Amino acid sequence: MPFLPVAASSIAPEVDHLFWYLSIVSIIMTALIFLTIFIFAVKYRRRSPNEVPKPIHGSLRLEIAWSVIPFLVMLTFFWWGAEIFFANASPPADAMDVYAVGKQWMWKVQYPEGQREINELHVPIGRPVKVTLASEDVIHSFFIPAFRVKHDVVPGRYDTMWFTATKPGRYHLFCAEYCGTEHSGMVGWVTAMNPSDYENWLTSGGSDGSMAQQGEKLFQQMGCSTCHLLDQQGRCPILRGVYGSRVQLSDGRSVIADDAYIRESILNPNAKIVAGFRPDIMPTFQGQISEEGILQLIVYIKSLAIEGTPSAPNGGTTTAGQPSNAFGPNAGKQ
Amino acid sequence: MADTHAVATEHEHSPHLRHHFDDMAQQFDSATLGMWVFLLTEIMFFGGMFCAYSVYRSMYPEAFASTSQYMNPKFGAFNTAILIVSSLSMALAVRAARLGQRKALQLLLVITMIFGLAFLGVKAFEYHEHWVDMKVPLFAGHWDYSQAPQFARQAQILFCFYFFMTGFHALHMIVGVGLLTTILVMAHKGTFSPEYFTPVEISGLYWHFVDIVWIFLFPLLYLIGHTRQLI
Amino acid sequence: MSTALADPQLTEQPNYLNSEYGWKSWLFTKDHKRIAILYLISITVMFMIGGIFALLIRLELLTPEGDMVNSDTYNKFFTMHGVVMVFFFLIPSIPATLGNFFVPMMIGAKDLAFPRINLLSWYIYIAGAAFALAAIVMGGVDTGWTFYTPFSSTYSNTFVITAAVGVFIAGFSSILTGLNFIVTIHKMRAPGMTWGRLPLFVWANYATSLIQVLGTPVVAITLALVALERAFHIGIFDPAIGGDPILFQHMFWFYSHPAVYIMILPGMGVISELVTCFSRKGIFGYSFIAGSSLGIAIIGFLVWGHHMFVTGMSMYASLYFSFLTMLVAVPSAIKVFNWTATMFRGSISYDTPMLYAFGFIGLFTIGGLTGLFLGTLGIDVHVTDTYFVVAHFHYVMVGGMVLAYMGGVHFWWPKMTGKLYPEGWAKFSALLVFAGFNATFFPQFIAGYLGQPRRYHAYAPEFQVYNVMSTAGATILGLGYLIPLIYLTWSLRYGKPAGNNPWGAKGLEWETTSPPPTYNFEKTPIVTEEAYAYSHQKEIEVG
Amino acid sequence: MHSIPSVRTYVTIWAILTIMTFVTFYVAQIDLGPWNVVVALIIAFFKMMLVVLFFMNVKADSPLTKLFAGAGFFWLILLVGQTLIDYISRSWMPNGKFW
Repeated sequence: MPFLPVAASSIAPEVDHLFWYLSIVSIIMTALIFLTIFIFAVKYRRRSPNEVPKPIHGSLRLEIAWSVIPFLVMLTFFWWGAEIFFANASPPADAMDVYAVGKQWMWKVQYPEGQREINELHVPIGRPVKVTLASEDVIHSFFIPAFRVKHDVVPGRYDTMWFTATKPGRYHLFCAEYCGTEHSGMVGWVTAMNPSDYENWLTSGGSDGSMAQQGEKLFQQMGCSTCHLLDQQGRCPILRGVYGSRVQLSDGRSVIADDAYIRESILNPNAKIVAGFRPDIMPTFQGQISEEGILQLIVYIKSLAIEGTPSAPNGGTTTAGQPSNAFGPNAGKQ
Repeated sequence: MADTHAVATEHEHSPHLRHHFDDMAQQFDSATLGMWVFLLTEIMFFGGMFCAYSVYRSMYPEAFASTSQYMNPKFGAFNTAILIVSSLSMALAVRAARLGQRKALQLLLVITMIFGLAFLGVKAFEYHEHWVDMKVPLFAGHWDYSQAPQFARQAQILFCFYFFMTGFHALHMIVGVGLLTTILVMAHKGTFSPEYFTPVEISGLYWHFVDIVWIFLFPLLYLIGHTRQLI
Repeated sequence: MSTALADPQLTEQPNYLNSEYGWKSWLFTKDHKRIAILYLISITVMFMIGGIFALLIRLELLTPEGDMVNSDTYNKFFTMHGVVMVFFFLIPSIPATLGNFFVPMMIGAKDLAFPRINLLSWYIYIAGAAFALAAIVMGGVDTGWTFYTPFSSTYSNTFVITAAVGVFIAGFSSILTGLNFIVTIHKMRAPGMTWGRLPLFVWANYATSLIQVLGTPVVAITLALVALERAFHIGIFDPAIGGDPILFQHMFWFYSHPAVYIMILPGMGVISELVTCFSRKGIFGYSFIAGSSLGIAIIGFLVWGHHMFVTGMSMYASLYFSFLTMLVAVPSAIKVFNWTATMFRGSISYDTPMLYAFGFIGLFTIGGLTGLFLGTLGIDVHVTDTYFVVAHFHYVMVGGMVLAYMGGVHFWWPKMTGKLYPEGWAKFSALLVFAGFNATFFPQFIAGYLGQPRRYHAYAPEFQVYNVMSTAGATILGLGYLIPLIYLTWSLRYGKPAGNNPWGAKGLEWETTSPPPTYNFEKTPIVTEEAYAYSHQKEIEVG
Repeated sequence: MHSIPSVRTYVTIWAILTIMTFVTFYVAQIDLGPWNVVVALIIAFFKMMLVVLFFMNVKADSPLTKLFAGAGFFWLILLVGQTLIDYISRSWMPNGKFW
């Protein structure tokens, strides 16, 4: 009979410690209340049907004490909880990338190296893993109990979460936000492996090239390459080196070309027009490309770096230069 | 806990006094307080839409501003002025009821209703313009924003809120005109007196509230982005 | 029920039950007491419907494989359980029945301020319930009671609009009840019934009414927007055209978190009455209990974001809402401590209502404390959307609210019907409810921390042991609810006549006859002392 | 029931309201950047206060009515304000610690 979930990530013990702290305080409080009620109920039970006890109206001192002291205790809950929450908000710069797309009712996972799997996630232990989450349809939630992490996957934007696995093993992956008929079937397994096993796993099994290569293929297939020429000005902006840079827009604003920006530009090209270009040249690709495909394109565009700047040709240790916001800017916002 | 003596006050019983109230003042206070509490719920009802509107406007300021091309602030301002006049005549109607001026009350109620209907007429005309302009995203064939494709999707949201907010407001106006008709009939029958004019008072509160909603809708829907040429 | 109540042999004095006969005298009544009875019958029916769904859910979860019904059916079960229980049982339960009956009596009024609006609110409730039931009969809804977009607005193929309209309509019933209470409490108090002398049940209902009036319209418009989005295929919350699904959650929880306090505050009011009566002592810290009700009503509007910590809401908004969540726990703690202190040196009897009160204080303490787990950012990430949440809110809603409701019904039953119920059976079923409840929901805390997500039709086998416990407990709990239904109905005809004041309780409602006359009091009472002045008498007279 | 304001008071208030309507209309034609909406809302708020205080006669009404009228506005601010807390701060980036 399991009583506590396995603690298999770097933050799991922290969360558990906080949980134990709250549990102990709660148990003490509950015991205190139950015991007091029990003692009073027995000790002051009615002894004659007509008795009238003496009145006690209250005590300001007691009231203040039992308002302020619990509040101070609760502040420690708040403080500790917020600390864990914020400390784990942003992934470390050396986190490896994984991309997961939630779709009624499965998780599609892809790695920059090109592996793709469904309802399975393989990660090495001892290394931070950043998962970029996207949804094809409704809100899902990516939940790995053993790692004590969970994040909703909201359609129309990218969410990210990260963790560092610490123990090899196979752990549950759940969808925690109700998403329709087979919600309870939207489950899978996370396999945490020793780094060497992980390297073996990565290289075993055929793949159609890295994610960037798959993205490049898509770039050709969808006809992107006819206008977005790589090295000379076509009808559309050059994409080499654009990732992570500041883009001047035609209405005077400027934005950082991050994942959300590229995604929006593919799906709603007219939303942000680069200075010097006209709207309505590029058609929308909404409904023609899957979220997975968009992620491949993003990884491809990311790989198109100008020489000399850090890039992530084969994924792995991506340091795209961007401070990644765990709660990425809302699509279309800024 | 209490001695149950009678409250030793005898009132002249007005025919309008309901059995469970002690006196007319209590009945009047209850009715007006009830109306105020009802207006609280109305504020929050519109408030939900104002909230969603604010969020989207903060997200998409440019797209929202681009819609100004299709809103005619002159109509909006004209309608505001009309509503303010109707509010004035409503306030004067309540005053007349209080003073027991029956003829003046009826006249002022009629004026209020005429202005209320004029407002609805202008609104209907504007809706017609939007329909012709293809600016009704609620119906698939009546939405076209090709003039500014970069804002097309987000401008839909504004137009949806435009129709919901002004639509709910117009619905309230229609209910208000209905209320005033009832009051007018009652006034005609001589129901009201300086001792009993509660229905006039609470209808007045309602009418002014509907006016206030419009006072906010006007700048928020009609007066965005007129200083910039976005399209 | 009405025919039994209206039997002329049962009651001799003129009272609200025998003043008129026939179904018309009930369906067109403006008497707050008869409307309360109408509500009592309607919410009991809705409670049974919701309860049947609950039992079906528990049966399905007996085994980890989804083998009893298919997943669509299961999704409809939990949705209908939530919708019916939240909007058609918990929210109207105490205010519309016990509150409707006793708030006017406790303040010495002849009726609520707007009797016709009161009747109207019942009809609106019935209309809303009709829509909700129609949605069930037509084929059900599968969005969860939270109606999250874009699932509800775009992807669900079930009768979302019908159910949303039902909830929308029922909201106005709730608003009208709240409006009526606010005006009544402000304007209809008997001479001498100052704010400082109001019974705490009245304070609690006042605070509840404020939330109903201020919060309900927002959820009404939010659900209306969802229905419009579904009907017209426009994208208010649809990310495909720039809408934000998270905005729906903000607007939904703006009401639905305070709605939790709509459900629990009146229950707290009942407990204040029970603890004083069965300890025969004035309440400890009257102004703190009264003030904490208002405090909860106001701070309750500042914490809704704790439902959204993992949605991708801003980190800083999470921080803000987490902090205020800690703050809202303070008034609840104040109440628990004051009730306990009231019992100190009292004269405590173990009548059935008091057993429910003991149960309430204990279970509400657990429910409240586990709420702090969910308000704490670091822990919430792990336990949100798991059975931990399910257990937590059932501890508050069932362990708290339903226990208080049962306690209140048992407490005031003699006054409402003029009959006593069989005490032995009542005590037995109170213990059954307490035991069954804990067996049902405590294991869910563990399953939740282990990671069992909520709303799962089939689940991982290692969680089974806790689910078996839960289902076993639910059977006991169901029995605990069934027995009172039987003996209370039985008591209508065969129960011993209750005196005017069988508990020796204080309060204006106990000074009139049982059942009370149509306008409650022969003469308007004049109040000369504070609430719960048990010590002003040498001896308590019972009967 | 309170003292009855004169017709003159009502007409004066009406005149101010009408003038403010024109002011808000013309100010909207001047580019004040983000201040346009602020000015528009301030004027609308001012107009609302006039209607509430004079036409709805809250000025002479009981403190209870004032309290309820104020509460409506206050709760509206709670709804809009707390929702906007999220949207305004969503792009802020936390760097490990929250204080």
